[in-house]
Amino acid sequence: MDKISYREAIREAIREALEADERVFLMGEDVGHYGGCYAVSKGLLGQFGEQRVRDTPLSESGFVGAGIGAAMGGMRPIVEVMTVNFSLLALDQIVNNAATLRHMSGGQIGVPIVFRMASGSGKQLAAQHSHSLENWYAHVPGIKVLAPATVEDARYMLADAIDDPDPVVIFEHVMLYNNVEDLPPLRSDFDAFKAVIRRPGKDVTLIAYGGNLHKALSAAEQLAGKGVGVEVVDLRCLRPLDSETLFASVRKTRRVVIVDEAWRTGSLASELSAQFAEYCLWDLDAPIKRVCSKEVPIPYPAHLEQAATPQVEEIIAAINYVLGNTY
Amino acid sequence: MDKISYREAIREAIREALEADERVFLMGEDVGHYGGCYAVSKGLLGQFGEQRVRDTPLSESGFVGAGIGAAMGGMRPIVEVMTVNFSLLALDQIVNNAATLRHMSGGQIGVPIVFRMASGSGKQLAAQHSHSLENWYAHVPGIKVLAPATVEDARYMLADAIDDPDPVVIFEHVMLYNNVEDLPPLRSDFDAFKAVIRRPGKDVTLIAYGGNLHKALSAAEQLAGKGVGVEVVDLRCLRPLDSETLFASVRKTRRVVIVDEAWRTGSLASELSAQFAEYCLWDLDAPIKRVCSKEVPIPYPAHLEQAATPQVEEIIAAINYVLGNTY
Amino acid sequence: MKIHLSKADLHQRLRSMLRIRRFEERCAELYTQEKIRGFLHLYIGEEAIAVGVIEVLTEDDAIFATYREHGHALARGLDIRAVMAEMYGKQSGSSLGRGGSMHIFDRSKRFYGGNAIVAGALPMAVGMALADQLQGRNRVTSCFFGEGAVAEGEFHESMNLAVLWELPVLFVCENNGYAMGTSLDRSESEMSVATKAASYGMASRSVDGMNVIEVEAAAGEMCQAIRQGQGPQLLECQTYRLRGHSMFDTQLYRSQEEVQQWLDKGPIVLFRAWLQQSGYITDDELAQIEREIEEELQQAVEFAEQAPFERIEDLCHHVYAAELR
Amino acid sequence: MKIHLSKADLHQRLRSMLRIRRFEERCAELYTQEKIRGFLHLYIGEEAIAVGVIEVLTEDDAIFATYREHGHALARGLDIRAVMAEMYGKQSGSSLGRGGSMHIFDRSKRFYGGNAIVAGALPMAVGMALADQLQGRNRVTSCFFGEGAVAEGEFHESMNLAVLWELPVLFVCENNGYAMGTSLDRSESEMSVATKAASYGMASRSVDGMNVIEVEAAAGEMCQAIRQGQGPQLLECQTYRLRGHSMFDTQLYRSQEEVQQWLDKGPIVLFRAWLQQSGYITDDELAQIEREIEEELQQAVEFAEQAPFERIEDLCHHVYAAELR
Ligand SMILES: Cc1ncc(C[n+]2csc(CCOP(=O)(O)OP(=O)(O)O)c2C)c(N)n1
Ligand SMILES: Cc1ncc(C[n+]2csc(CCOP(=O)(O)OP(=O)(O)O)c2C)c(N)n1
Ligand SMILES: [Mg+2]
Ligand SMILES: [Mg+2]
Repeated sequence: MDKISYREAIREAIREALEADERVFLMGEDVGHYGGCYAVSKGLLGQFGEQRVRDTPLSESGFVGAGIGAAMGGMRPIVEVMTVNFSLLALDQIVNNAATLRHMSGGQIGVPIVFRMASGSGKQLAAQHSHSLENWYAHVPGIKVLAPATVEDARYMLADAIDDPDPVVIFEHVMLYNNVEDLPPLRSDFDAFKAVIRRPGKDVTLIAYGGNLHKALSAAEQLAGKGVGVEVVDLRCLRPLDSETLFASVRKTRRVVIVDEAWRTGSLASELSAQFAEYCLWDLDAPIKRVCSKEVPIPYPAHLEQAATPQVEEIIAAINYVLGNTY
Repeated sequence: MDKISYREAIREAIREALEADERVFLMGEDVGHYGGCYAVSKGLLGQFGEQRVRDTPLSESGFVGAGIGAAMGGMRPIVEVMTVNFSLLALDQIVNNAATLRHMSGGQIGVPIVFRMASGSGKQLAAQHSHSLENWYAHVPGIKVLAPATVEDARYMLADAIDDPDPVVIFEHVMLYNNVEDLPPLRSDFDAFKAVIRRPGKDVTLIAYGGNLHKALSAAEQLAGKGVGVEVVDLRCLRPLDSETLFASVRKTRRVVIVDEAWRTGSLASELSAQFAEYCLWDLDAPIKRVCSKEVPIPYPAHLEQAATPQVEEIIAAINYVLGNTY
Repeated sequence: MKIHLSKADLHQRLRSMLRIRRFEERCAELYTQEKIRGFLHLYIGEEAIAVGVIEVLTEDDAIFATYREHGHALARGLDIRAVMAEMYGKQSGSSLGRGGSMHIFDRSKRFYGGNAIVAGALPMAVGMALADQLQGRNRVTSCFFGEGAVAEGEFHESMNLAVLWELPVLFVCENNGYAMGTSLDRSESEMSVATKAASYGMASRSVDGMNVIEVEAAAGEMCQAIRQGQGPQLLECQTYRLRGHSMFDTQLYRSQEEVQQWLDKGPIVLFRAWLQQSGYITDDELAQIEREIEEELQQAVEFAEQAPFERIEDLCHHVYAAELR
Repeated sequence: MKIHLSKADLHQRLRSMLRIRRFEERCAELYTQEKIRGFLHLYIGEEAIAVGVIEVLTEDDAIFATYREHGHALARGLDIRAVMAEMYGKQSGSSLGRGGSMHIFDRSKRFYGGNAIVAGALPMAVGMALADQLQGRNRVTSCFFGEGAVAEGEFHESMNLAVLWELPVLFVCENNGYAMGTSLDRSESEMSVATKAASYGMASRSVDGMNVIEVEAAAGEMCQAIRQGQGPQLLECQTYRLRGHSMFDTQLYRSQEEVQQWLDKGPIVLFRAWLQQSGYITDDELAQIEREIEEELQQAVEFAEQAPFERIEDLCHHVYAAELR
């Protein structure tokens, strides 16, 4: 199996989509001549030209809305909104149009579009460039939300998203782009919209997604040394939630910790916790712990950025807490 | 005690603020010559003039940002964003500037501003005009969020919001404007930022806010007839959450139902549930039930709008469920 | 410029405007009877614009409109019964009743709503035109919006994208002087549409929106230019809203005198008078048209009255193409 | 127009530009040493704009800038040590280190950032000017932004509001020809700023942003007009970014030749040469200025190196005025 980076995996997925379907095109700020703000689309302009790898002006609401219109017109746009931070300027189009048109029109008009956005913190980009707003999107009926955490998912999720007749938002965590992993061939049972158990365990369920899956896995690894069996669930699809897989794991381990880089209050971690409190309450042997970001805009200095966001030690502490191992 | 409407209560609160403080002004679409889209500011233009009751063009991001700048410049703006539905166009200013400036500037720059927005459904305004996005706002550090449900709160919360040195968002549910209730004099212990027990009860805690408080109260009333003691907690302040009051009630009743008009997935109800699952798990004698909107954009026809949003019967059913009274 | 219309054409224009007028007058009644709920924005006084512009579109062209779109829907030839049923929120409505007055859609007619966020449709119109350009289809996408929308950032971004990418869009600004209660002078620092268009390098025209023939002639020329690859065009139609913004409007912001003056300048009064004076139509023909419209309208109302509501069990349908389990 | 500057003034302008240049050259080094992290956007090549404009502002005037604001901060007279400490993320930084390169603030200097959302500061500048107008203070609010920001809806909304309400704002468009890798011709359908300004009825000027004297003269006249109540003004300064957009930029979008040509047209090269040729400055004086700047910079770096980091326990401070329990 050859190793490639998360960035390359997404690029190959986009290339494949552009080659496979005339209706697909990539559009966004600096996706073309600049090569993408995180170099994801580097080289694609040369291969596909300015029509299909389209640089846009700084007009988030405008080009996101244009993508929606193009999808209504029979295209299959991949719209890159550089980062989720800037998507705040395009939310009206995404929520009031993309997510709503099918319903408002009584099922007549679909919007088959894919929105790609970098998200998360870790690069010391400070308060306006480090948002994790996954739950804002996961809250909205009419859209689907994906968070590839592995090179494999970066490579294969896009195709499912493009095939989907409804709007799909894909969050690419900024700390993942340089990750290099083995790329397996596409599995016949690959499904972008289901959660996956990344590591089985019997003692506690640890749920994470996107940029935090790897922190969860190393926490599990460290605890394995201490004989603790941590079952790591990669959420992958943030809307619709794959509750079956989640409930099955929690019912088995009876303990759960959720990692989410978003601010804790009102996070997706809270939604998962609420579902367990409603449907698995009698299965729980411990309070549900959420390891999230502190209630503060992300600060610039490394030590404060780290302190503000979920770290392996905190995850381990939370697991020990739900296991009753209080030190 | 004289009776006044929720609409009049807000108008009087604004009038009082404009009379009391030179720095206060009201700005928004049609707040002046039209009298406010829900007639809240009717008559204020005549009393205070175009400078202090300022009509704006259709430019949500522009005038919301202008309000932020005016607050930085020493004013105390009350910015009306007609409805939360249109605030999607101003979220960048609210989240990336209003909520963040104090932190990004290391505490130097505060933004003492109040954003008023109508919200919610019930008037058959369909998918683009019926949003309940309270949890989007409650998710963001740096802002505070209020939801007056009573005429008393409509009348007195605004003053606390204006006195607050940080941005405060006030949601006015569209179905409340015509409510007429007794207006008591301002209590010495009035605090806009705390939850309040609207009706004590020993059997189950029922949490609601804004436009749904009254549904909660009537559910409680009906169940009282059946001998069930429902404790109704009016959340009032959606950020920061008054967890103490909430936990105390839940620890007493050991059962809880949360009513929230937002789509269930990712709602503020989920946040409350998660907090109970983390801090009150051993106090619970029943799963936590959330009565929220269904996962669908709000439809136009009355019967579907009703079916999509929380209703008294559902609240009663949820309470019976947590009480183990399954029929 | 002149266009040549046969007597039949002229009758058709009048009929089309009258049909919209009578439809909405009926809607206003039905609103007071609470058969129609929610927001109801009447197009009364502005009919010449939808009729004049849509007349020059082919069935391959697309239309994006606002929440004030009944006129556009009818002019586009949507089934009047389905439109009325939509007002009622019935399953036989053009959007299954889920949209109501503000969200009339008909994909088969390339009628894309029915959009209730001011300026929200402009970027979509740009994208629809982009889809045509990329797929090599010579089509026009028309996009109607009020003058109030011009202050929105989305107007700015859409104009720029349309010209930058040379997209086949006909932007139609329905300038009725008010955005709810805000008069144009209180919303725009520069009111000349030509000057605004120039700042994007966009071709533009401003016409009397009360004159259906003038609107049709201008729209015709602009669509031709677009089809010839001359890029997007902006057509401003000066008009006036003879009724309130919506059924809730108490109209504190304008005087009765002002409204009165405009009543005599309405598109139907003027056109009908001109047809009569120039002998293009007889009183009998007029009465005949009114009768036919009245009948059609009566049938539409009966259809809507009898139409079923959707089942509550189906509430969560049409959120996703394949309903999620 | 001409302005009269003494020899001392001329030296000061050169020093001010050199000071910014040397500061940023040092920052670039410190970035490769990983002392400075995150995004670092250098103003190298554009110094004449901040120096020329800010020179004409009084201490009562306000400044809003972008993420490319080091030059504006230094020209405004922020403590160079505090600015350097901010780059390091230290507690002695102008924003306690919480903001970093993109978020330099100093309320005492009415320096309002340091804003990293393109065009995000324009509405705030409009509001700041509104506060001055409402409180009867005769002040100017200056707002710097790149030509890329012109495509954003917030530019459109802000221009309209500023003129509509006759607010005292000096909008300064730093047109360096590129928005990251997107050249102006790929982002604007109409590139003349004068035409754009006209669409809002706003007074505008376009000047050579490489000529500090020309910038200062134009800014001076425009500020005077603003103080006299003539309303907002838009000043376009044509310039060029001699370095990459940020430290990550591989500059695939422009040729080395293009950059080379501009190197000789930089604001410092030109101005220094002119001063020397016209005998306004001797080599000794020049060397003296460079030495003094070097010393000051050295001290700033040492200050930043020695400055403490904020305590992790204080992480959640400064989110609200009164910290919430
Ligand atoms: C973004 C947004 N802001 C505010 C509103 C509320 N609103 C609906 S129509 C309207 C006035 C629009 O005026 P104009 O564009 O001139 O169209 P007209 O109603 O005159 O046809 C307003 C403020 C809205 N629907 N969308
Ligand atoms: C709303 C928004 N979109 C995208 C970005 C990413 N970004 C940062 S700077 C920049 C280019 C801005 O160009 P310009 O306005 O010309 O300023 P310059 O960098 O040339 O000084 C972009 C696209 C951003 N910060 N904010
Ligand atoms: Mg109008
Ligand atoms: Mg630039």
